[in-house]
Amino acid sequence: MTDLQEFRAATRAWLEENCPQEMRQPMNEADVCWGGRNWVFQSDAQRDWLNAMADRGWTVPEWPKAYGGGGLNGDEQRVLKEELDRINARPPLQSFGIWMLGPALLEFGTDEQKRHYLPQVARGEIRWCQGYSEPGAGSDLAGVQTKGVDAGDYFEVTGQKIWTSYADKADWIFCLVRTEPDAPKHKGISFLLFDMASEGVTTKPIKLISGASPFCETFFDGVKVPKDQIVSERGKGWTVAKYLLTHEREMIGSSDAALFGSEDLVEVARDAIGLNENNQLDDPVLRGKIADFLIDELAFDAELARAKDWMRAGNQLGVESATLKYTGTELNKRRQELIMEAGGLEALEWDFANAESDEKASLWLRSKGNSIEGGTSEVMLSILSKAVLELG
Amino acid sequence: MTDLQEFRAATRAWLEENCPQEMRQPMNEADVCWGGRNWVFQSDAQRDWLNAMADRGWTVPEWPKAYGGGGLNGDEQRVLKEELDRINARPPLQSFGIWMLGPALLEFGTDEQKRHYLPQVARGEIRWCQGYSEPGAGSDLAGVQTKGVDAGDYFEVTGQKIWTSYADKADWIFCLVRTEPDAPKHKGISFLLFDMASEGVTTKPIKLISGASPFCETFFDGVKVPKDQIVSERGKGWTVAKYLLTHEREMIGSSDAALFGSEDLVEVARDAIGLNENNQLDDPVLRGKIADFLIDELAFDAELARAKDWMRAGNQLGVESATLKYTGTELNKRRQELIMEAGGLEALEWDFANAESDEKASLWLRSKGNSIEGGTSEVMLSILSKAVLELG
Amino acid sequence: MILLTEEQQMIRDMAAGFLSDKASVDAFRAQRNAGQSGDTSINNEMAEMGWFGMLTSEDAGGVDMGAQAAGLVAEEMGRNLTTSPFLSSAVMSAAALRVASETEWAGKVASGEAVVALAMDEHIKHRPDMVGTKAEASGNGFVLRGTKRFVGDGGAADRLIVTAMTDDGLGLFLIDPTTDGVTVDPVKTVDNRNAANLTLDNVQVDGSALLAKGDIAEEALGTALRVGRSVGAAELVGVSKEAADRTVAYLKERKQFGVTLSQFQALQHRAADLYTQIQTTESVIAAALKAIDEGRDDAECLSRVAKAKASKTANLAVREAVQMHGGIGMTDDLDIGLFMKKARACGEYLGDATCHAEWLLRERGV
Amino acid sequence: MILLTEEQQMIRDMAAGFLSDKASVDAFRAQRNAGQSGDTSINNEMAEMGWFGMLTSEDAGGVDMGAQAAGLVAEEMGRNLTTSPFLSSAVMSAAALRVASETEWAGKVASGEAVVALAMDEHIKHRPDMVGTKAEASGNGFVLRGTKRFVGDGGAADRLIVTAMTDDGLGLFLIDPTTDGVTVDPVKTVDNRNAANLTLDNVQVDGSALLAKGDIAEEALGTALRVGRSVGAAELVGVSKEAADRTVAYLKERKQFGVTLSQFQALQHRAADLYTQIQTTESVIAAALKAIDEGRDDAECLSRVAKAKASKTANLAVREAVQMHGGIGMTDDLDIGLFMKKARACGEYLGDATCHAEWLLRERGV
Repeated sequence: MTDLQEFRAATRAWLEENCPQEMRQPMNEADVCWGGRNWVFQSDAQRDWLNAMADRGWTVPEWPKAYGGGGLNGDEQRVLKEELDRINARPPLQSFGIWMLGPALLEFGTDEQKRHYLPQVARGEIRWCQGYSEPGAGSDLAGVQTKGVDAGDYFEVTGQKIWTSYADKADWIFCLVRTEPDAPKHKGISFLLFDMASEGVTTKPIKLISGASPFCETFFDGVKVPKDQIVSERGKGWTVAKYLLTHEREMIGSSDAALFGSEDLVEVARDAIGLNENNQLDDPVLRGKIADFLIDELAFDAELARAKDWMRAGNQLGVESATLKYTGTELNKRRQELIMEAGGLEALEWDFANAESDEKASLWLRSKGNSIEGGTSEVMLSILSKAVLELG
Repeated sequence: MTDLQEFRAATRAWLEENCPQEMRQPMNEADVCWGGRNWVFQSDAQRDWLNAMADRGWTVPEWPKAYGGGGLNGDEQRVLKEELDRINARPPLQSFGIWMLGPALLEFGTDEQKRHYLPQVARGEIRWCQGYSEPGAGSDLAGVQTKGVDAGDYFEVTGQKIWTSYADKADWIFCLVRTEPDAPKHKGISFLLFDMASEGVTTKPIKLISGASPFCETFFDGVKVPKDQIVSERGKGWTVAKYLLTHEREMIGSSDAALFGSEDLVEVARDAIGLNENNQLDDPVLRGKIADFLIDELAFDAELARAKDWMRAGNQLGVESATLKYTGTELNKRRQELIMEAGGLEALEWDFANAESDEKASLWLRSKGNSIEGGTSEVMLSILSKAVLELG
Repeated sequence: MILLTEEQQMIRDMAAGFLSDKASVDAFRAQRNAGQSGDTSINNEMAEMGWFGMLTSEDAGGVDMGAQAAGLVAEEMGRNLTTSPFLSSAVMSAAALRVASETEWAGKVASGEAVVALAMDEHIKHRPDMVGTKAEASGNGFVLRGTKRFVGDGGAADRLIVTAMTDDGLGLFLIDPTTDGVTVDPVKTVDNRNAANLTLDNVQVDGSALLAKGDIAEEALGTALRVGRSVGAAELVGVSKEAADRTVAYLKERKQFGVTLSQFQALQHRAADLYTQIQTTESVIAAALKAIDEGRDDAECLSRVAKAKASKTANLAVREAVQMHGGIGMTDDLDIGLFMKKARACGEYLGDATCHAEWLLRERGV
Repeated sequence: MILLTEEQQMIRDMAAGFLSDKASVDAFRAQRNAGQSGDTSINNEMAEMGWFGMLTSEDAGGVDMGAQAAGLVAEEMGRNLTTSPFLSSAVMSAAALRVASETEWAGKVASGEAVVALAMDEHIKHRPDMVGTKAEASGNGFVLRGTKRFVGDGGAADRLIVTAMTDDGLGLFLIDPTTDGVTVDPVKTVDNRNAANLTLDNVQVDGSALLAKGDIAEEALGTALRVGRSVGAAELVGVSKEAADRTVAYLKERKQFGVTLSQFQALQHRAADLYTQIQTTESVIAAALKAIDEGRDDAECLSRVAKAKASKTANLAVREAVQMHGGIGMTDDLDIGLFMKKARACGEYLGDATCHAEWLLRERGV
């Protein structure tokens, strides 16, 4: 038996013993474990599963053991993933700490920072949010206005962020702040970490057209941030931010992320519209539109799989992540439009004040944000046109 | 009986007597009478019909009688049109002289020029072509490089034009020439008229991807053009040209021009693909695409009709002509793509060297030029975005 | 490029002025936030201006101004997201009542005294020709059984016109919603319209409830739908125009990377393309409304093309509007999302592009 | 983002080098201008490189390198508009012969000695399952009657594999085109390929002409089509990539209004969108070819999605290419129009997007 085969056998046995049956079922958005200081576990099983996985470092299997990770190599990561998939195990923890802050700290943090912050992320003890966008800046992320005034040992941070995902639920924030007001636009930004419970921080959820409020406005009024909570150097925050943006798109691109939608259009249409005497959808023209969509959707499935193979082989997606982001989100918008079409008059029954996130109309409206958040489709096309096609 | 009713009765009687039966049938491209010095009438009927109509000034019913026109007012023009349509009368004459040079001379010409040139146009004695585009200039029509050197009584014209429609068949040309080399780009151009039989003029047909050669390259090598053959003033040619460009789009927009295509997609598809047992096109997905096209096509038919009503009421289309040009040509490209799709493998049988202009593949390939010639779709969108939406 | 008579211009101006004052997008939002659907308090004012009698003969108390006039009002309603029983009651029901030679309720509709809703949808998609509701002769009247879906202004209606199959073919019944066995179940909708689902559980009605049957019923329903589609299309193009106008204004004002969005050619071209779509849509709606007023045969086809095209264009308009507004377009605080919801609901109601495209194909025998 | 093995990289480089040298777009144009369809003079060289035996077992004289390798060659053929019996003979017919355990002609195909064409289309659209050609048992053989359309390389074929219905279901027959009653009617096509229509007028053949019947015939035809679609899709994506590359290069070089076209954001975004479509297309083609080589069940579905997507993308690519080239793109002098013609023909051959979308829907039971 090779090492890998042994690893697989051991993993399988351990999972059999430690993954609660309740955690082996499909989950929807409401079942996600985000962790954090104020997290209320939805069940004992959810808590036990997180603790068991965190103890092995398997909430972040690819991170070094020293920082709370599993220290697994590429093959082992793949095997773990396969074994988890085999029993339909739910992810024990999801967080912006794992997806974003972690990779940034691993790349740019001091050893001290890594030892301090990463294990808390890995165990789900601290929930993080991301303070990038600002009102009026839109796609121009480097147009940071939030200022951090040098006050000796600390910066005094004043300003406003927008589109901060779950800021109202997060414990800490990683945040772009202009600390060098006289430097050129891209060179005056620092990447700061601070506690959302600090004095001077307030958040206000933003109501979306779908009725949900996943984002906040976040206000800073003289928030004191000690200088050792800077990642990389003063004025180098844009480098960290750019690294994270690519990483964010890679993450979006290589996961079956919610952005790409998962509802089965064919099932929805069959249920809503029914079949005619020839066993065809009883709306021939809509049927044709669905067929055309299916071609594009199945082709994109192959592209997502290719991206995963590519990354599994140790490559970076780089700018190709823009292709995935653009294609996947535009497809999901089309899917949701078609689902609404198939849902007809019934799908129009919806109560904004009491909208459920899995209703057709909610999913349709929420999908419109896919091609805006995380970089608009227009920004993706501009990136590709410049970086790949070298136009401009 | 009102004057108009009297006019209608007289017109109807006159047409009954003077419009040959052969000239009361649908025509295709090959049946067009273009006139000109070298014109060979396809039939006695074609010649008689032209002469009869020209004698009454009805080849150009809206022009003043003094210049060979019919001098009809708006109501009379409409009645004449209705009576011609009623008997399916073919246009007695089509020409760039009628569509383009005439309107330009009426607006900008001297009385002498009008008296000299317009009657020849009205009678189909001189066939005109248009010398605007130059190699390398593309959509930038004001980038005229052809130069007219002042040589006392005349200009010596040297340069090259491209996309000159039927230059190889035309007798005279109206031509943009840079006569003031030191003036700013738009102020150095003159609008010259000259004989294509002049020494130094050569033409070379351009073979298109469809196999047809409706356009030429046209070369001028020291062509002598007397100074009284200038329309408007020296350096004011761009004003004339702009007037004509709007007029050209209006003409395109308000006629059932070839650019918009006339093949009945539904008929073509029925013939090619056939019906299934439910009397539906036997390719459900293609059927849906055709349906979607029909909506847009029938809506555009209404728009064309509206434009005609608008002009008949004495209004100018102005910048709205760009809407018609853009919408109509893009629709025709879609129509021809669908016709090729319906035609399947059979439509692929086509011989470039011996292509007939009414074959499916020829029409399909030719349609690709619709959204390029007379101003590209991109130029139309830019015009609308600037002139109507005031973006930019 | 729209040729309006002086009278038409006046109607449009009056509608624009009144609605932006009394039934604006702000009013719509306030109603939604208060959990209300539609505002009937201004019905009397609308009626006074003659809006509710535009499709009703003067003999029956209407002003008989025709579909083109109604289209002008509807377009302004679309621009303002006005929720009113105008389309369901004063356009569609009034048109049906006129064909059926009913004058009492037609008069009440015209005067603003009553709302009459047309209940013709039973399926998930708009298929008014598939009527599962049955009306069985019983005594000197009928017993009705069936369900209806998404009845426009069903929640506020004083009477319902219900389609049901009788032994002699299609029947139209005028039913008091308080009759035993009638359940009106108001539903919240994505565009906060005053819709209701309807259950008819052995509803006993008098013979006089039968408005029309057979050919006349078909004609009444057909007329109501034809006018409804065309006027509904005008409402939709109003939604499209307002969404496009707001977006173009936003492009001129919003800066990114140091310049206004209006400098970006990719956005310019998309905005211009949308403009051309709206132009075409306006054209076919005008043609449909005119054909109706002139009683021409091609009104049926034109009204379907108009509704289909208006649905397509509105869909494009609101998608472009939200995307070009970017993040702020996703927030409920901005109005643009309300236009998206309205466009979706109006696009579906009375048949989407797919529905009418199918009709066109069948008509052409393919 | 394509993961190629070293061997695959070598095949691609070799194909690119050889074809741009010996079978380039210039060569294609020269053949067309000379009234010829395809160039068989380089078949031997292609065979020597193993290209014609990629789908044939080593026992039968092939090199058995699989569909992925064939896809690499086909993509370069697409880039160069190479007209060759590769797809029809060495991919599709070879795949069918292999399932039918025929080795003699398989070997001749692999060695470049013979061209074997697959005659399976009878209808205007690609419907290989609708076989009207009949093979009636007669003596120790069969009599065939029917017509076939658009037989790829039919004009140059030494043998034809013909689908015909026997009393025992589908049959595949290997027929000498010089047999009495066989008429091969070469046709000029929009992409100047070597196609022919075929008439079988009471063609008497030996029993040995029957390559396969019933399930095996179905499997042989199914395999040929599956591989043909996937490799054909690779050819199409080659067409798309070359058209896109030439267009992007043109945008960088061509000036309008004083700047290069590449400065215009509207064109940048369209070019980038096309790029993403090509990326997605490449992905699904790679997946289909891999599934075939691994003998997986999803190869059927993937090969259809690959062909459909490749047809759609190529259509977009050449439309954008011609439009962005402007006037010069409309001239026969420029090559870009040749790509448009190729994309049309290859998009239709072996089924367009519509054809395979229909299959997908039926497979999903809707």
